[in-house]
Amino acid sequence: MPKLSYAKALNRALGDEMARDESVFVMGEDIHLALTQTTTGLLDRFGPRRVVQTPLSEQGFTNFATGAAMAGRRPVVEYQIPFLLLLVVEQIANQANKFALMSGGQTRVPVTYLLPGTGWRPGWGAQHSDQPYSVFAHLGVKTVIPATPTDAYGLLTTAIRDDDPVMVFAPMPALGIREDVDYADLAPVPLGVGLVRRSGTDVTVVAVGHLVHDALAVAEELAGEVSVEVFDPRSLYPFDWAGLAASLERTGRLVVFDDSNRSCGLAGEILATAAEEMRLDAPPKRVTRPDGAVVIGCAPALDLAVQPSRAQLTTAIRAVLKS
Amino acid sequence: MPKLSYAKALNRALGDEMARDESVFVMGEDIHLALTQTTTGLLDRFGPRRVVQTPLSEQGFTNFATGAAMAGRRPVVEYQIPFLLLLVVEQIANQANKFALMSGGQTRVPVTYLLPGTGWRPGWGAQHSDQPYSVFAHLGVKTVIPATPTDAYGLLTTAIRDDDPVMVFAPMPALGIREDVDYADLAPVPLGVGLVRRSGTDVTVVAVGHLVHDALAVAEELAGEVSVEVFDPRSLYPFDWAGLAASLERTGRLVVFDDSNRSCGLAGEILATAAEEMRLDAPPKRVTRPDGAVVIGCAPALDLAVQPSRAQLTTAIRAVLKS
Amino acid sequence: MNPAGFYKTMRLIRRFEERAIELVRSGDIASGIHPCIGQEAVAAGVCAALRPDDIVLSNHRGHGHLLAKGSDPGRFLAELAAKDTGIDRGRAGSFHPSDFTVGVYGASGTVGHGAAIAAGVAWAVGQDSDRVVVSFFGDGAVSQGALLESFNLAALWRVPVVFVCENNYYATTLPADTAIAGTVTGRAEAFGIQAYTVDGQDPDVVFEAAARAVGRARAGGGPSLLEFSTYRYEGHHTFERTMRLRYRDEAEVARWRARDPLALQASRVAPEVRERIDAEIEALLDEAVRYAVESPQPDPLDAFDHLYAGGMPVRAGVSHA
Amino acid sequence: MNPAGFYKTMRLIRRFEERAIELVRSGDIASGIHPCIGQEAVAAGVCAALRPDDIVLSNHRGHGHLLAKGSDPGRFLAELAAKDTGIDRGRAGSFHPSDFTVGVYGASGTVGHGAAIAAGVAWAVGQDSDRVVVSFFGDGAVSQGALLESFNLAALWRVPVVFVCENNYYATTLPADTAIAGTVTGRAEAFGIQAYTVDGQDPDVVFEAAARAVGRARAGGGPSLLEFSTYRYEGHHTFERTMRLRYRDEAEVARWRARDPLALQASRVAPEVRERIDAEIEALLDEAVRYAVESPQPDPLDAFDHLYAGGMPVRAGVSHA
Ligand SMILES: Cc1ncc(C[n+]2csc(CCOP(=O)(O)OP(=O)(O)O)c2C)c(N)n1
Ligand SMILES: Cc1ncc(C[n+]2csc(CCOP(=O)(O)OP(=O)(O)O)c2C)c(N)n1
Ligand SMILES: [Mg+2]
Ligand SMILES: [Mg+2]
Repeated sequence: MPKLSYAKALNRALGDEMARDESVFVMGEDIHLALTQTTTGLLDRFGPRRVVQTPLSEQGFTNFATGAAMAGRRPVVEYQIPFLLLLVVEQIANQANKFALMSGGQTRVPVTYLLPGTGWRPGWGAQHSDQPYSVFAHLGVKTVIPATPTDAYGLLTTAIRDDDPVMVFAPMPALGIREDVDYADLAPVPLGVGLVRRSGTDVTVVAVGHLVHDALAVAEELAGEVSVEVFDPRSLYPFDWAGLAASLERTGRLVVFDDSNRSCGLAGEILATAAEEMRLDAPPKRVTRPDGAVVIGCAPALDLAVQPSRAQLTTAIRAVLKS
Repeated sequence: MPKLSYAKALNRALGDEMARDESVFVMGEDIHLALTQTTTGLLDRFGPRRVVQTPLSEQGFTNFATGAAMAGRRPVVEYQIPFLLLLVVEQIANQANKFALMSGGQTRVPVTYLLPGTGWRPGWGAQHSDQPYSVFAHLGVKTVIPATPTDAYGLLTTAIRDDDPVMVFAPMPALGIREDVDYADLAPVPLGVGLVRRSGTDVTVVAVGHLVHDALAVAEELAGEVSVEVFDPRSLYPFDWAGLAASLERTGRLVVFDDSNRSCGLAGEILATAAEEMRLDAPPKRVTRPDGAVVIGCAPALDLAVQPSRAQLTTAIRAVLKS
Repeated sequence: MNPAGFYKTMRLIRRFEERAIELVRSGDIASGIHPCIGQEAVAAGVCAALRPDDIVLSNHRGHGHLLAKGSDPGRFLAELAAKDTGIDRGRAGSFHPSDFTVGVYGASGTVGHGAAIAAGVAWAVGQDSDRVVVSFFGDGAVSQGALLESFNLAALWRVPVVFVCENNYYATTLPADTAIAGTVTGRAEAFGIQAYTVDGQDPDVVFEAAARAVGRARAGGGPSLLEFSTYRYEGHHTFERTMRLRYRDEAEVARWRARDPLALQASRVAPEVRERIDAEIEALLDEAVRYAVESPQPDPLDAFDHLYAGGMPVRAGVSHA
Repeated sequence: MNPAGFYKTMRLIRRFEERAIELVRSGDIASGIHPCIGQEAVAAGVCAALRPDDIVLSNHRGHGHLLAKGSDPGRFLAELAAKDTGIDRGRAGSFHPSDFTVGVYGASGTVGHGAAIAAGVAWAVGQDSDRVVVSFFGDGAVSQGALLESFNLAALWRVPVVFVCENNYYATTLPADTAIAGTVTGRAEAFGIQAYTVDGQDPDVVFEAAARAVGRARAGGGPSLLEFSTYRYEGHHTFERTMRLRYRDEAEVARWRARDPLALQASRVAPEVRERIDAEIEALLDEAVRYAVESPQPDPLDAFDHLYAGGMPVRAGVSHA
């Protein structure tokens, strides 16, 4: 079976959808030369009308995509750097995401916002290292974060076909991940359906995005000592609450492993919902970035100190089992 | 004792700080005629160099304030409508809030962002009814939300004197609230210090902003049946975790009453932290807006259906006591 | 368009808003409205230059745009009253109305941002049709960077959009001359967009300018900007009636009232024709008001309709029992 | 400034970056850098027109700005290597350097947004001094709405800021002529800002234009924009060396290499003076590299320093036991 990288999976999904549906097009910065690799080969295949390279006008082209979507297109808007999303929170959450509602159902806004490379980039500074997915999950914008090439393909495909705005976060550390796949098996992955990546009986670890792989590694390491179930939600909003509840029915213990800031982040939401509604035999724990936006992005020593680590996960798993 | 309204308290705090410290100035839209009442009388007292009326350029003037702050001023930036904050998330959270850090402590950015009138305004449409405070608490920007005129005065004063960016949310339904005060008692209120507004022994209700008053009313109504402690955090980031823990030590039961969206909102954070670290004798509950941004802001019947209500709080309190 | 046609459109807009203001007073329209009284010639003249399949992006002061484009006054008034029978099922109200049946694709409340949406619509429809898009905005919008970004995109990609700035000289209470360095047209010209300042009180003049710009866009000549000088006779929003805001002096208001576009157009129509039109409109609006007032409120159980495609369920704000 | 002075500044910038690129290759500078090699005359000429107490807002391609304004090469290189001895204690790296001791107030990574920050600084300092602020940005920035908003504010309020656009004809891989409808200077002129396009490869020409604009601002004449045509000889960022990105043709690069500002300035300085300067700079940079490489990494325990005033504590990312 051929090896498919995560970045290549995004590229393949985009190309397949553009071939399948003429209304799909992609816009963004430096996409003619495919700086992020998402658009590799697409300019040659589909031409500049469907691979639309933009000036540095994120607000303008985000709204532009909203308009194109209301006129029947399915834009995929790429942002090079995660903080660019913070420039367009209003355009996405308060405009694109509300037009269908405000029209009383007369229109829909099927835009996909693609973020190839979120989170820490070593050395790239404090402004380039954020993971703002919790913001969009809070504001009610459909949000997915695939962990594997197969899911990158499947979730991007679903996002493009979905009739609402959908954010696709592709974490930086995941882009290079490779997987053996049969191309024929690549298929849309539904929103709101998580996956048990490893079954276990003692504790459920919910791991988000690239951290799924770290969680699996920790689970393997601890295999003799504790049976860890690893749950990958895949989509953050909507979230697979039923899937999580089923896992907690089995284990009764919860640790969330999430690369967002602690306060009001996704991990907090998961802990809160579990505490409200699910079986919990011990206080749950989370392993996240600290409060505040503190990934400095220059000195690795400083940065690693403020990102969730395998060691912290290991400690948290052990602690949650003791209580 | 004179009656002081919440809106007037903001106005008074701003005027007092401008009189006290020449580096304080205010900028925003329609502030010469004091459309929001925050700046009433200030143009006459301090002139147009310290009451700077701006064009509709929120991003531009937000960055402008950052620059003025780095040059030694203490800008208070007013936004007329809550969604305007979503236009400047990047400028506040990724620029203003990071410059001190990125300078290695060479500079500070003491800007206050003032939102007089957040949340639902009957009839004002889906784009004008948000409560985005959880977004800023997540991104690490200091955030306060006073419930009373005294706290409006005290927290705005503290925000202006603080050496970091601080968001001041003044919820629409709170603006008209009046309180008997002795002006001599008005004083800065520290960040991160909550207040037990009513003591109780059976359940802690954490209520945010204007909902403090609704929570007190419900507590009073239920007085014969259950002893409700009402905790007003006052500042959302930093949060008074010790104060909350102390209250839960007494009651062991928790309901959070919060006007933000449920997913990844402030209430979720409070539930999560309590579940992780505090005494909880029963599963906690929250009463919030639903997931997603759905306050349509046109038909009151629709809007009221998606905002947290006293009736819901009452039900939640009873439910949390039964379990 | 013939004089009676313009008169009819403008009279409809004027009376529609006057009736709406009554409904604000009676509490039937909870939001209040942003009246466009005084600016009717712009909406009437511009929309007369459009085909039915052309598209409009409106803004917060948009009642005239929808009516001139052909929206039904009854369903529109029901929308302002946030009724389930409104054009947008009461989900738009006065602030965000759209009417896709007549090509009005909505009104972003984010001042200036409709222009980029319009550019995107125009880019899309321009690829396989000769439809044209008009984007309406005020003088306040031209200081919003996102609007200027849309000028750049529209010019670069030659999209068939006509930017229409209704310069009524104030953005809420902010005088345009304290907010706009340079000129409105200069901001478009900087991007190579042809731009003209035009009298906005005479629908014939408006129509002529609009027809030229629309024709140019339709022929593939790309975007234009038209700045119409006009004036709103009412406050920024009906709430202003409850406040004492003095930002326009009375002489200025009087000068502009003397240029009332409806009076001008009335003078071009024979009295008996006018009377017939007036009567028709009054009957129409009586019926519209009745429809709006008597229509049912939306059902709270439908609060989540249209939020997500396919009716994706959302969690309530209260924890399950 | 005398020819040797310009030569010295430009040579320092050139060699500083060449040494920095070596440190990128050796892994000492983890971030990579955005080299300004080829653009040195702009930084040198503009900063020569400034007083020490004047202020600069830089951008991602900012090494030249800091060095020309007087930053210490050793502490600056230590900053690029993210060391605790760096100007910003390793919290800025190459992307966001500031040096308040020489009046560089930082570099926003948000392209175009430094201009509005600069306008705010200028507004504040302009009220009680005759200090001037320079805002550096690239051709890519002029399509960012926030930058155009800052033009409006600066013009309206006549703030003492000089906007300096280093037009190197590309924003990463994006050719300026596919991104900019109209012209760079036209975008400033639209706001009533005087704007000039000037050769950016000759420091004398740069200096002259800058001195005029700075003098105007200092005298209360308000903002200007200077667009310097220039070229970067390296890739957008050092990562480009690992990619095969063909967006500039070789003839174009060669044409601009023939106008190397450092070679031009070298030709104006006597060989023996040049040799002395070169040797001085090499010694300085040897020492700077040593300092940067040998300086300690920041201590992870200090990760929260400077995050909040007064060292406000933050919760860790792990739940307490
Ligand atoms: C980006 C933005 N800033 C501020 C507001 C608040 N606001 C709504 S309408 C308005 C005035 C707009 O003036 P103008 O564009 O001239 O239109 P007019 O009301 O005069 O028709 C303002 C400030 C907003 N809705 N959006
Ligand atoms: C608002 C914004 N959009 C995109 C980026 C990503 N980015 C960083 S530098 C750059 C190119 C900037 O080009 P230009 O302004 O011409 O400066 P140059 O690099 O040529 O000096 C881009 C696209 C960013 N940092 N900020
Ligand atoms: Mg106006
Ligand atoms: Mg460039």
